[in-house]
Amino acid sequence: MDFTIFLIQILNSLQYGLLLFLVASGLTLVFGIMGIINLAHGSFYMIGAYLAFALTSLTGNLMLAIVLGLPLAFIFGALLEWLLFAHLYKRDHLEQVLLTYGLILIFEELRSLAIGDDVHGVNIPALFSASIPLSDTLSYPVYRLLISAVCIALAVGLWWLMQRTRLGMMIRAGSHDRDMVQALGIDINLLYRTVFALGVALAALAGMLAAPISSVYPGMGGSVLIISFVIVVIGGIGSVWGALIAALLIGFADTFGKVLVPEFAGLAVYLVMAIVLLWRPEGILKKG
Amino acid sequence: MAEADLQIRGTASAAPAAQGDVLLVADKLTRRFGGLAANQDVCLSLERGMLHALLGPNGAGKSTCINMLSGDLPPSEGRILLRGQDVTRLSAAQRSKIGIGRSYQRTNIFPGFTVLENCRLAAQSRNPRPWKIFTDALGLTDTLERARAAIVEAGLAGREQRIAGTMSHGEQRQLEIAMVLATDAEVLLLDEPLAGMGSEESAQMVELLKRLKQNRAILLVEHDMDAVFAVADTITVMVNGVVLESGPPEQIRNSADVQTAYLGDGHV
Amino acid sequence: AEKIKVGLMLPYTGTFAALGTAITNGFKQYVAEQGGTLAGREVEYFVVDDESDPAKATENANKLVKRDQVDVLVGTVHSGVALAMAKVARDNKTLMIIPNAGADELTGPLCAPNVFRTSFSNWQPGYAMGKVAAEKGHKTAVTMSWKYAAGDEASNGFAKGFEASGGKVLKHLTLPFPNVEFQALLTEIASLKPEAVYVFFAGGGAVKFVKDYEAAGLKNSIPLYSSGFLTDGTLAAMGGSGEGLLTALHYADGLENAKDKAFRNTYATTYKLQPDVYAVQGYDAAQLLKAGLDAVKGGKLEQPAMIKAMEAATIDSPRGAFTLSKAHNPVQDIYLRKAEGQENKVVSVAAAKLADPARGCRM
Amino acid sequence: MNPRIALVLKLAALVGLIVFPSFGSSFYTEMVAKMLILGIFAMSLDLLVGFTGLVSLGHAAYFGIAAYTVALLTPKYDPANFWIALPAAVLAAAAAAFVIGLFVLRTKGIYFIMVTLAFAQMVYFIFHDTALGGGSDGIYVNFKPDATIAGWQPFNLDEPLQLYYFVVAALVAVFVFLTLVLRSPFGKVLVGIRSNEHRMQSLGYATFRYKLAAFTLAGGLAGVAGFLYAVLFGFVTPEYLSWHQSGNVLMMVILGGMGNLAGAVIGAFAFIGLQEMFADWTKHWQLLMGGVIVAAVLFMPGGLSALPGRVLKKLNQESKHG
Amino acid sequence: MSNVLLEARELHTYYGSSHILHGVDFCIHKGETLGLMGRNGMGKTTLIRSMLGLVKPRHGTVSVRGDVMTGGPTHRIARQGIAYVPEGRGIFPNLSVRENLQMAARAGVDGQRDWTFERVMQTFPRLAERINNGGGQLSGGEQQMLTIGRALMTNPDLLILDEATEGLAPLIVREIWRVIREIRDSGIATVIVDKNHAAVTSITDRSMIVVKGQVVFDGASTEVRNNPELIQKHLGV
Ligand SMILES: Nc1ncnc2c1ncn2[C@@H]1O[C@H](COP(=O)(O)OP(=O)(O)OP(=O)(O)O)[C@@H](O)[C@H]1O
Ligand SMILES: Nc1ncnc2c1ncn2[C@@H]1O[C@H](COP(=O)(O)OP(=O)(O)OP(=O)(O)O)[C@@H](O)[C@H]1O
Ligand SMILES: [Mg+2]
Ligand SMILES: [Mg+2]
Repeated sequence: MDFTIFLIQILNSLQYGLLLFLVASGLTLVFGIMGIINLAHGSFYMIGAYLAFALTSLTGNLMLAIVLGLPLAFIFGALLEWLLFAHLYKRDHLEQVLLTYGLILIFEELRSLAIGDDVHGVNIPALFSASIPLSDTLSYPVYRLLISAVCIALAVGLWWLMQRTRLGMMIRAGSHDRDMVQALGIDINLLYRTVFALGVALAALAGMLAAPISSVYPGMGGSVLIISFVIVVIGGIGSVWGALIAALLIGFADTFGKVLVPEFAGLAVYLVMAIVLLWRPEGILKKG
Repeated sequence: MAEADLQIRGTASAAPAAQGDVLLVADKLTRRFGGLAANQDVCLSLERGMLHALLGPNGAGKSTCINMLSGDLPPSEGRILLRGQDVTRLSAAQRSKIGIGRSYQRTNIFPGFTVLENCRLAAQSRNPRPWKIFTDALGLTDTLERARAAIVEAGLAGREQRIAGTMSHGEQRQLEIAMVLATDAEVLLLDEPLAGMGSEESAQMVELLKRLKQNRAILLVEHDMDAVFAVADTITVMVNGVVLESGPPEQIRNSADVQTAYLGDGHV
Repeated sequence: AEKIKVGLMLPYTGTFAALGTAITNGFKQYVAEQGGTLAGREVEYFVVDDESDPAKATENANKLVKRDQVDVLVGTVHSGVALAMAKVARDNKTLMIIPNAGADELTGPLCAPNVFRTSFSNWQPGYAMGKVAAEKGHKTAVTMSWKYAAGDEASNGFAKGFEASGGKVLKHLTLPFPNVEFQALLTEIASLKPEAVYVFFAGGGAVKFVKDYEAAGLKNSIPLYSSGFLTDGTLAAMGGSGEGLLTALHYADGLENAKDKAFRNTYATTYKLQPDVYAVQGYDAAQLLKAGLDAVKGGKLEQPAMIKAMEAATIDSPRGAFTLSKAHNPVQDIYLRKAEGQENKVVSVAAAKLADPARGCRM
Repeated sequence: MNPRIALVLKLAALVGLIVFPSFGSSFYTEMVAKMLILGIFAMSLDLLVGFTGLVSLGHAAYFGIAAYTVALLTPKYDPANFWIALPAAVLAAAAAAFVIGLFVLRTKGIYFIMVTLAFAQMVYFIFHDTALGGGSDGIYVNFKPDATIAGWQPFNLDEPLQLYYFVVAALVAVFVFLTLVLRSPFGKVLVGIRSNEHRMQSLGYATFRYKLAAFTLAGGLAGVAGFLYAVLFGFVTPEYLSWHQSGNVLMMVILGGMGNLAGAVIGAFAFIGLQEMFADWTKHWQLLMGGVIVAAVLFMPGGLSALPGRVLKKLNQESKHG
Repeated sequence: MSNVLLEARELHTYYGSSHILHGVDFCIHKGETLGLMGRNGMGKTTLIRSMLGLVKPRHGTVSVRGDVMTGGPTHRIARQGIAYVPEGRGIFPNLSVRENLQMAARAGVDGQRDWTFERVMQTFPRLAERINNGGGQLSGGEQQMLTIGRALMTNPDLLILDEATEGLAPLIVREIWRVIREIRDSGIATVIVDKNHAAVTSITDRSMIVVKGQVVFDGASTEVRNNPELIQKHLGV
């Protein structure tokens, strides 16, 4: 591998890692910080992508679709929380696993009923459709760089929200002892509804942003789900930075795995996880 | 601090005849949390038949010390000897097996089980062949008996079938003690056993401690001074991770240092 | 005459749902054209959704064979599922017609007298494309696919065709199925600088790949070739990125033969949908079955006679007439097609009367 | 429930299973065999989830490893030796569980759920991506293992009926085995770990070893199920190890009621039964299935096996008030 | 508007099928200090939790400043200026000491901000030293201080202390009693559950004794103090 190519691969790794972080961020919030295990996270991603498709066909512009779609996803999340998740906080994680597993089936089937099983594409907004030449044959799409920028902004924003605001403190407190938070005069139900909805909105945002480059297809949520789990696990539950580092690590493992050991590329990601677990069973940056 | 250090060693070596009776020795235990030294060169020795009280203001490092002795926390430096054997590297489970039992400051029980099953599990840990997978656990009669006896001793008689988690705070504190008793440990490390108990139960517990110490070595951390002075044979006072003073109850009661640091003037 | 029980085991949910539906439509269209019967027999359908889940495949096939006791199994799309079905068919000596799954093995090492295929083997379009690429003067190529049997077989076919005509495949790149992050491998391609690239992708992955290939600037510098599945049913989703792509398949838009025209018209009016290659394969499965039934007239469904007739049949397919090889795989023309708008317009015949080598078939 | 009634019900169920083939067609016999195998699988998981408190979302890995072991041990044109294939399959599954256990048991809670999932996924990719077991298309078991020893054949798995009874026997054996284990001091320790692992340690139990033992045991028993499944269907695919399979078996455990061995079997029957029923009704059966799962979580804590008790209690309360 | 802050009438509370509170009446006025006594397991904590809506009483009413709010929601009850220090501590181990305090900060019902972060630090200097530590890493007594400090951060009109001195060293206990007096003098009402009866009766105006879920005594604390038999009979000393 010559040096320029090597550098480009590093760029690819970073960029892919950031893309993964985009999906994992909502999961970190809901799963790492609120302590809810949500297998349906991938479905929210899928719903986001289909929303982007449906709204872009309607409005003709992805940016507009996102502006419309985010509140929709948020409301959807709040509704779900109210209907289903609110009843589960005091129960076992196991029941959350089950519930969300059931939801995966339901969402996938509803998607099929509503939009069908075809593959759809979403166009990159004209504004960002340019490419930057990297070598004589290769160039880099501006849109991908844009996504990376959004990711970094998101990571900083999330970190700030969780660690620096009182809201963040309340959320973290709530994951530990809901009764006590209430006894301090905080409406934990409203708080959790909001945060859960935010998590859903983040997953949907990831789906919407990724729609133009990944296209929109049935089952797209499933593959994203597990890799997001791996990221949260490697990063350490509840840590935004941990998730970011983990996402980048996975980005590297996957990119170089494909190039250097294609036979085992599927395993590379999990090997990284195994090694991290040996070294730090609680993840790279575990929060108390 | 150096003096206190010497003093403890002094007691240990001054009575070589009692050597066999020294069960547990903490030798210059140090534990650091980041920059904070929660314990610094702490020396203690526990003898059979004696109750050694460990006092100190909140955050002095008493629980940390117990945690190191019980194996819940590895010490940063120092050694722990049980009957002369170095046990510093043993895990909590291993230490429990060879006779170090402890209770927790924050109640630590099996909330979903009955009181009896809580104690039965504690007693079962002394079962010589725990891996036999085809024997009926409830058929181990000596285990069951030991559990029942511990329940009675801790003042929970008649409540064997209560689900532990549904008992009041004070009752759970009693169960906490019953479980250590059921393990039949020779060395008892009790972290604030009286906390949360009512006055009546406290009084009973003091009587229990007096009986227990006859053939065991006990380390007692407790903020209830009446109780401490009623049962302690030796008292060590810690402040900010170091031993401030150690000696018989009278000496401690009258020590000016201890009064300013811990008891406050005019106490007792 | 006693009626014939047809077991349709196809995907009606999940990723391949649209394909399963098209195959069913094609099959039923032919039966309808015959007046609702096949060789004068009433057709009774037993339908099972295989969900493209190999873990349930044996059981689903058993449902049709043991519970419903169908005379013929028709299915399916997913190769893994088809392999499990074929085993059930062989174990129970049930006639089976495969209307899509392209695994080479099915008509290779695992061929059986009672198993037929009306679609293709993965090797076929790959081989044809390899030949064409070499004829276009390319000396070196890189192949790329998901790491699964179909991808490997197609790439293998391409390599055979390409190298037989003097080209050289520099490297076969793979990524785990269904991973769609292609950037690393696109970079790798750019660094290898081959004269041509051959890929095997389908569905959502195909759309993403073609878009990424263009976005990486490779579309203009290194020509991209593929089996037809890359652009079948995906051109709309690709936006403009697919325009002009060359692919090889046993069916194409604009074939302009009478049979095809008639087929398309009827299909479009019946189902309010444009037919595709899957519909054709389903249609031909029904034709093949009819050929077998013709041999036993109105009498008992004697398998040896049916098999013999089916082996000898010439199927008048919308794709152009074809016969079956010894291993029961179509011997057919593979077309070179070019993506124009939403269509894969036929350019030429890439390989005429191409037969799968059927390595390992002992029959 | 009254233990005596429970025993009578269990025996009645067993009798039902024994006479079933004389009534059901061969297809349904095979379906029941499948449910029984999944019942074994679910019981093995229940040992972890219901008793030890280890929620594994990757249990299909051990099931699949055993299935692949049979497939790989079966020559193309001959049957494998039963007396080698079964132990090999179970050992392979147990060994994998042991090794993976060394990693995953270092984690706890939510973490454990994810990590087991991820490791199972890793094993999935080993079979899916490498040439080892026929890749994504799977691999046939052309002949069922042969149990002949020294010319004598105690049973013939090629015979569907014998295979069925073999499965019934396996289920009973696993059930009895697990019941004994759970009654033993070892079993009590597992339940204690579920309740409060830290306290178990301070009581002198080396909990990691106990958990590892349980994990390995559960893996081995899942291997028994995997072996039978491969033998029954004669085909092995990576999907046997997929996370959906892990999710499904978890669902069976919960549906039946955690911490109840018979419940696990009931759960397997209910889950597959519902699936078959819905699939016959509509192609959108997943929607119904999802709905049932969601409803079960919300309205049926304790699962099916707790249902009679809850209904009785409700009735009691009402009669008291009335 | 009367000056009753929190009132309960005829409370019956069950855990599952076990009947814990058998018709308890309770009331506390503005600025009043009330001691709640009883042996282990008599229902003191249950009474408090029932009034706060943390357990739902099956019969009876709870009113806060005259509004009936039986069964919660807890956060609305707390918003009426009631702060709770639970037994066995309720700190958030995953938050630092600073965060534990900050998250609870709020102005009182009348907008008062008497208790600030700084004032809590002054009251519990030990906490100031451990300010960036995780809550879970504090010693038992430090956690207790943190819980009290956190309750004060909400600037309550009524402070409920359930075994607030458990696990505190004698010096600190005395300090806590001093703080409680200070709190009382500043007009904040307090409910104190503590096993140190002497301290409770000397600091409070009124005392209640609970036996098996029933109130057996409700009257002036001086009466309890001067009546050792009462203590002997119901509290067993
Ligand atoms: N895991 C930890 N990380 C950081 N600091 C810790 C940790 N555990 C304890 N500490 C600190 O070490 C000091 C000693 O704690 P320890 O629990 O031993 O006190 P203690 O003497 O038992 O006090 P108390 O009487 O209040 O229980 C405290 O200041 C505490 O904050
Ligand atoms: N969650 C629960 N489920 C069932 N019973 C409970 C539960 N919590 C408490 N109880 C029972 O209710 C009774 C009253 O308990 P409560 O905690 O109110 O007592 P308390 O007076 O506060 O005692 P203590 O001084 O020990 O804290 C006790 O008998 C206890 O066993
Ligand atoms: Mg302590
Ligand atoms: Mg209480």
